[in-house]
Amino acid sequence: MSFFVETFIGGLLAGVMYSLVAIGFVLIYKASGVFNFAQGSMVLCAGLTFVTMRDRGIDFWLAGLITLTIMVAIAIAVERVVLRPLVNRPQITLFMATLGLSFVIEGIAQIAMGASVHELDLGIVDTPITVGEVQVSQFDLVAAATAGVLVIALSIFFNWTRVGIALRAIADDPLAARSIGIRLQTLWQIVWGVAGFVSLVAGLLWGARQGVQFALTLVVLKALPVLIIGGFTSITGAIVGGLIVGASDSLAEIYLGSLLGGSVSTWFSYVLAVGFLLVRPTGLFGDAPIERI
Amino acid sequence: MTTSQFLEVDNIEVLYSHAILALRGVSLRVEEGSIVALLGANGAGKTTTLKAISNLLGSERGHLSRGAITWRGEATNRLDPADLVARGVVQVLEGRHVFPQLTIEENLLAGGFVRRPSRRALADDLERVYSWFPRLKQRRSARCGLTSGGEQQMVAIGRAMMTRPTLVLLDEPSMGLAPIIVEEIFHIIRDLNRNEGVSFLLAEQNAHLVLRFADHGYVLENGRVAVSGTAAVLAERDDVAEFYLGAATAGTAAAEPVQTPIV
Amino acid sequence: MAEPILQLRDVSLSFKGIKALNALSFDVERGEICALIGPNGAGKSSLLNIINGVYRADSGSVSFDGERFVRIRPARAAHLGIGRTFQHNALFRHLSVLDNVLAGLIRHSRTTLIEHAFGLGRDRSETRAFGRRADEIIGFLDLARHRDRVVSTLPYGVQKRVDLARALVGRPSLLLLDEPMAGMNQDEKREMSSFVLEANRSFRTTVVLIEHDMSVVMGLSHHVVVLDYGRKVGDGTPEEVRRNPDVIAAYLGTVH
Amino acid sequence: MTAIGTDTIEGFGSTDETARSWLRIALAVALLAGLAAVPLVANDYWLNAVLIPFLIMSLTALGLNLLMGYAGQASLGSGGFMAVGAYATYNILLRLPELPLPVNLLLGGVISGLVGVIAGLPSLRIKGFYLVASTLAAQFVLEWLFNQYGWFSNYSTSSSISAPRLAILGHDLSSPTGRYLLTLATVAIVTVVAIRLVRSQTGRTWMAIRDMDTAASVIGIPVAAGKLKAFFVSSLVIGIAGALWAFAYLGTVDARSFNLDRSFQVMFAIIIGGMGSISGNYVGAAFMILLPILLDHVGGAVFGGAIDPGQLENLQKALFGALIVWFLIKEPRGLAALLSRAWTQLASRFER
Amino acid sequence: EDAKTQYFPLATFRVGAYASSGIPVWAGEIDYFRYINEVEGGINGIKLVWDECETNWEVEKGIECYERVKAGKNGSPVPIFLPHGDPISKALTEKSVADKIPLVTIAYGRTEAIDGRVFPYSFPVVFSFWSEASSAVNFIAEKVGGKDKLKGLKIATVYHDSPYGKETQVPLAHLAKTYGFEDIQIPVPHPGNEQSAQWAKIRQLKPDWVFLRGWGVMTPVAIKTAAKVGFPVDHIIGGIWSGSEEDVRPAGAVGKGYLAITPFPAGANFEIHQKLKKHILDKGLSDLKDPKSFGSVYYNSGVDEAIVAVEAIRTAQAHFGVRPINGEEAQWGLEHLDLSEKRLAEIGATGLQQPLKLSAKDHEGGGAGKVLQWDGEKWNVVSNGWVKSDRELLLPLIYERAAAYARERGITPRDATN
Ligand SMILES: Nc1ncnc2c1ncn2[C@@H]1O[C@H](COP(=O)(O)OP(=O)(O)OP(=O)(O)O)[C@@H](O)[C@H]1O
Ligand SMILES: Nc1ncnc2c1ncn2[C@@H]1O[C@H](COP(=O)(O)OP(=O)(O)OP(=O)(O)O)[C@@H](O)[C@H]1O
Ligand SMILES: [Mg+2]
Ligand SMILES: [Mg+2]
Repeated sequence: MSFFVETFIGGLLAGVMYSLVAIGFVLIYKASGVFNFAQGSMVLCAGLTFVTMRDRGIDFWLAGLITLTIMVAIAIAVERVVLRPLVNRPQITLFMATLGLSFVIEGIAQIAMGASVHELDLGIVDTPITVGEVQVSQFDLVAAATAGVLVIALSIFFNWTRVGIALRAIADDPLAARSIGIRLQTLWQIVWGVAGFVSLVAGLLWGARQGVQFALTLVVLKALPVLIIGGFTSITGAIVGGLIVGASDSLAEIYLGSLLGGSVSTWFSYVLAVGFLLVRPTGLFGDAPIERI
Repeated sequence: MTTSQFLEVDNIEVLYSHAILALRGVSLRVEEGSIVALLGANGAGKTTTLKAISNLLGSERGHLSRGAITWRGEATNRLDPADLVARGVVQVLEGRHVFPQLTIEENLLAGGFVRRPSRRALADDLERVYSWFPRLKQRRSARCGLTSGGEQQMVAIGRAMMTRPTLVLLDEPSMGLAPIIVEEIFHIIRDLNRNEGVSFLLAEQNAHLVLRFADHGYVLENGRVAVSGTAAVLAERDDVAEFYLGAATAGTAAAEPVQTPIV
Repeated sequence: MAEPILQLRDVSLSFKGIKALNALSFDVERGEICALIGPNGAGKSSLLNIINGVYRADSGSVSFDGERFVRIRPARAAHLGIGRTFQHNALFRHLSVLDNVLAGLIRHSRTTLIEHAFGLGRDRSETRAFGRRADEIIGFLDLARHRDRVVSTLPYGVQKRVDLARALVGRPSLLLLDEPMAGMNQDEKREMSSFVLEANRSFRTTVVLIEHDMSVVMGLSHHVVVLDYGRKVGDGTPEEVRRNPDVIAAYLGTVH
Repeated sequence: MTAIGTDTIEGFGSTDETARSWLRIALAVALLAGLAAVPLVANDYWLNAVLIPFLIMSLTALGLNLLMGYAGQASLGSGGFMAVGAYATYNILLRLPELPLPVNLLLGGVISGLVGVIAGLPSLRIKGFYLVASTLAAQFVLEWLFNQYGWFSNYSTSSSISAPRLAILGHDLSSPTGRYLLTLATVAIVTVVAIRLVRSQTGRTWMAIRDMDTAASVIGIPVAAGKLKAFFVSSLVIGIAGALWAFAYLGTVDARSFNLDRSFQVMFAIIIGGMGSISGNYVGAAFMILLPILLDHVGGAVFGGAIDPGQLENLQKALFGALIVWFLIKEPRGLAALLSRAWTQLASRFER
Repeated sequence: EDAKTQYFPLATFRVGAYASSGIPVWAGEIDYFRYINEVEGGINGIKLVWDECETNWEVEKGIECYERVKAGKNGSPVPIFLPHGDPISKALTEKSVADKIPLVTIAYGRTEAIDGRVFPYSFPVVFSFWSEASSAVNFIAEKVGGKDKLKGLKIATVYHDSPYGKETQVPLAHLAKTYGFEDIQIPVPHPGNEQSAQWAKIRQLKPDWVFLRGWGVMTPVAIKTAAKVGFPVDHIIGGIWSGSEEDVRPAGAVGKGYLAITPFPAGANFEIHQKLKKHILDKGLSDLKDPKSFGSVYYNSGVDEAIVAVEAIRTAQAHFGVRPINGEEAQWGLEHLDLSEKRLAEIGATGLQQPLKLSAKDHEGGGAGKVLQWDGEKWNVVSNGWVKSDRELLLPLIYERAAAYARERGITPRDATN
């Protein structure tokens, strides 16, 4: 039993780590209808920049600040060079553009900072806490807390501020938005900037977990089912989805894996996600598509 | 020629996707505090003209290939649409460009943001729009994309008014609206114009209707200004009606629904 | 005259927040042109959506051609011969006029994937037959000039006509038109009216049409139904309706 | 309308026969003849490493384009369906050796097509990016399946499958030339059928669904059936491509060769080449397969030794990405549109 | 122009997920080649020349590279191709036969290829995955005091769920039967950046030892997660591809005490390293970007590969004459390669490379590894010398599988008496 609980909790906490990445997606999708596949590269880029600074002996917070500046710079560049010329284009085109973008970011990041793997120590002790029979990882708890804070902050930002409404308006109809004086470019830069910040956080936590290396980009694959289940447009969804995916993956790997021969977690969450979609075609919290004739 | 203090469109040409020449030298001016009608058949270039003024052609892959548009002496195509709105020029887009996922109320509020008003000011403006279109108040929390064609048209107009404009570019306001609402809208236009000095440039199919409210009118015919003059004169001249407004016989019929004892 | 082609009985429909239709009943006689008018948001489009199955009525029933139903799938409705045009432009925007019209015939197709892939069997003959019918309609609606243009590049008025052609080509026995003349100038409206009239006469198509331009309504319809926020406030000949004070108050807003 | 929209792309994938089609046909035939003659001049490298993968990628792109460009159902499952085609064909070759190769390929394709139909079922309810994401389920399940269960690979140690000898009517096709011609023939035939299909009622049904499926169903177009047919045909073609990828190109593969990256590669190919355009598939495939190789050769020639090879590789990667973005921006309707514009000009010159 | 050079193409992966592990490898290889050219004036005077070709560790690109280089350069043929990637090597198995170019896959590739009668052109030289598994078990035996003590032990293999990862299932099952330990297999799906489930399971099953066969990011995550669930790191034995600095560093402090078995013992004070330092690094001729990696596991693996290749060419030259060697001749050279203690001493690779002797029946040779332990800074050898594998026990199985392969593919094995 305690084994079950442990697996379950371990899964939940792992799930939160996925949420961290998923949130980045949601932000950008919500604000510009762009499914930003470069999120993974941004996480890598942030992580790499940060550790490179640290390796140069720069102090933690300064390094963080510099990295953030760079991420924001990237955000602005992306808006200028990629989004602006592609406004009013089919979403799929934008999606593909972000994929191309990811090549660029990865390529340049590795030119600038090399391909070697770095250790990243955030100074979070990770001796397991034992509650009765059950072990919980301190590190994961910290990560969970961080994610929680991010989510609350961002949800408030989107649902209760004017900027939030404006962003949703842009995602709905850029032309109409501009026609009533909403500043598309500025807002997009803000959002991508925030997304840059989120990827920094994700980059740090994931980097601390597995070392900062190219494989950071792969976390995206786990973020996708999270998004589907939660809904592309809901920040809360990103968290709930994360928890569901994390837990179900771990349990599936253990209990289903022994039946089917392992690695079920490569697909389980996706199949689960499709299951959710069949019931709710836009995820648990996603905006329902609107079509009136 | 003298540069007007207000809106001056000087002999503009518009190209769509570097191929289709939609406007071939249109010139017009709107005096402060006036209502100007922009008439013409389907595809004459009304929408294009308005979009050129509000500098929204870009997203349609169109651009100003010749001529100049100046607003209070400033060239509009230098300005971001947002800047124009901030300076008081707003366009109501043709064909219900609402934000489908937002509620009616959020749609309207979005219009208010550009001026960064206080909560109270925003609330007051909202009430004003609701007083014009009570129907919207009833449906305030409905997702706009689901509402009826007419309701969306009302939202589009109301939303533009939320920006507290000094010049409104209205594209086919009467489209899809019940006669009673059309009437209402034109009265609103008149009131705003008289009481608050808001100026209007109206693109409209229903010539006889607008000419009744406008001071001045321009008739476009495939990308050119064919005739212009005071509304009264244009309304009188049958040839105009016949050749450009396609209303030779249906004239009276067309006017019928809104025969209100205005004057 | 035979029994009405379309009978609505106590049809109600509500969405969260409002009652779009409230126990609505009326008949449409075979072969007539029935105009549906009413203020914005009165429930006109919703009503059409119920008749051809896009919406499902909360209660009440619709009977078409003697067949009675509460809920019908849009495809089924189409097969029963209910044609439809749309208030918001709903053409296949990347296709040519011809293709759009041909699409209106697909439901009559009897050929299979394999036949299409290899041009076997009935494929060729069917293609020819459909082509003929499509060109007929295109000619009839005076669209020949635009036959091969991609619809999204056509002026608004023409697109509305293509929509009509797509609906007509399948020879529906009932044709539902949602504001077919919105945003047109008088010429085009007159032209459009004549097409509707012609279709009604020569194909004996019953027409239910929504229109806000009273001159059109008066000129075109045999029978007018007036909705006001889900309720029926008028039902009769154009003249009767025109004089009906409720209608004037709710819709026309003018005193004659 | 599919949420991820093919809007703003003006008038593509229309079934109307373009004028001067005779000219097109003539050109196509000439092209085919030319391609068939290539082995006379090209060496192994060109056949094995450039032309064969290029042709197969075009075929895959064609398959996906039918689904995405014509029927408007975006999918990232291509890799998975390629795998199905490959493993199915392998097992048929293995267990029913007496069947002739073409039949084998077709059967493999059909199996993949059926799997495609199953994977396509969600599309009846799900739209847009949610659908894209859900096709990933198919991708991963299939990849896992072939990696996990030895049976599919006849219990070979590394769960990889190797081409049994390829032969048609006794002619051995395992030489580079043989494999090239096999590929070329397959591509040619499938292309012709595909063109017929998209110009038929089926094609029109698909495009109607793509452009506005609610309206389609209201005018009585069988939307559900149309979508599933699209998934079937698309996966069938992709499956055949997968079999060729395994046997005509790589020789030995395991499921990894059909991973998500492959799916992305295919999607890139059609979007850069042009959705809803047949010729777009070839251009797109060329872009995805040939450009990197080109960059590599050029890079090597220009900077060889000058700058550190690692940097050079990263540079090429970044450049490739940049080029993708650039083309997406420059040519909304894909490279095919670019070409066809050039083509119409050329053709009009012809006529004078 | 001058066919007096020996062309030696290098398939590399300097971009993509695995670049970090690749880069030091080429460095070791290239440095050794340069050493041969600079100091020894080439192999008996035949200088080595090489091009790189980027594979991204992808099969498709790998094949493209192979096809690109296989024809040789300026009349100088390709003696040996190093695929540098398990999938690539498998995809090339048959092509290499057709083109008569031997594939040397040190510590990866098909294990059955040890049977040169069926796989004439595949050379899983030095240390196959089966030997890896067996040596690991034998090391455990060494620790617990004898193979008889293996009885009743629980040994869990945590493996990268890929063909590579599964390669050791068969031998381990066999060894478990032979020695009576319990063989637990736990797959980790690619890429392996989340393993809480797997290690929760470990915690539940409480194995005595964990044999970790990872790849890329999987290893550091495994070590960290192990620490999380409190499994003693010094009872985890990493496999060949979980045993480099690049694998443990990211794991940080918790990696301290972690074990790894490898045919490429780390260390910069082997004799050959002195020479390399003197003649290559100090002269600034090295391909190494960060000097830290000099003598790292991957660097040394590069040196190892280079030694094998060079010696094989040398052997071939002895038989066919001193000139650029082609694939067919190199194949002969490989099958008659004899890296004796003596020869190794001459080269200066004593302790770095194990003695080995190849033949048509045995394309592996050595089959032993050393066990290293991570002290937080560097690796230290903790096994006493080379830990041998039970080859005599496993070879029959290997031959069986080779024979099966031959049957399926309709290959008639060569007779080994050439
Ligand atoms: N995005 C576009 N791309 C290409 N051509 C366009 C575009 N928009 C409009 N046009 C063309 O420009 C001309 C003017 O169109 P415009 O919409 O301005 O006319 P209009 O007077 O507004 O017509 P309507 O009364 O139908 O709104 C028309 O011929 C139209 O075909
Ligand atoms: N799918 C829906 N979800 C929510 N509300 C809806 C939906 N469809 C219609 N409504 C509401 O029902 C009412 C009737 O809508 P409908 O479109 O039928 O009006 P209408 O008579 O066509 O108006 P108009 O003349 O403006 O087109 C409107 O208030 C609309 O907001
Ligand atoms: Mg217009
Ligand atoms: Mg309506």
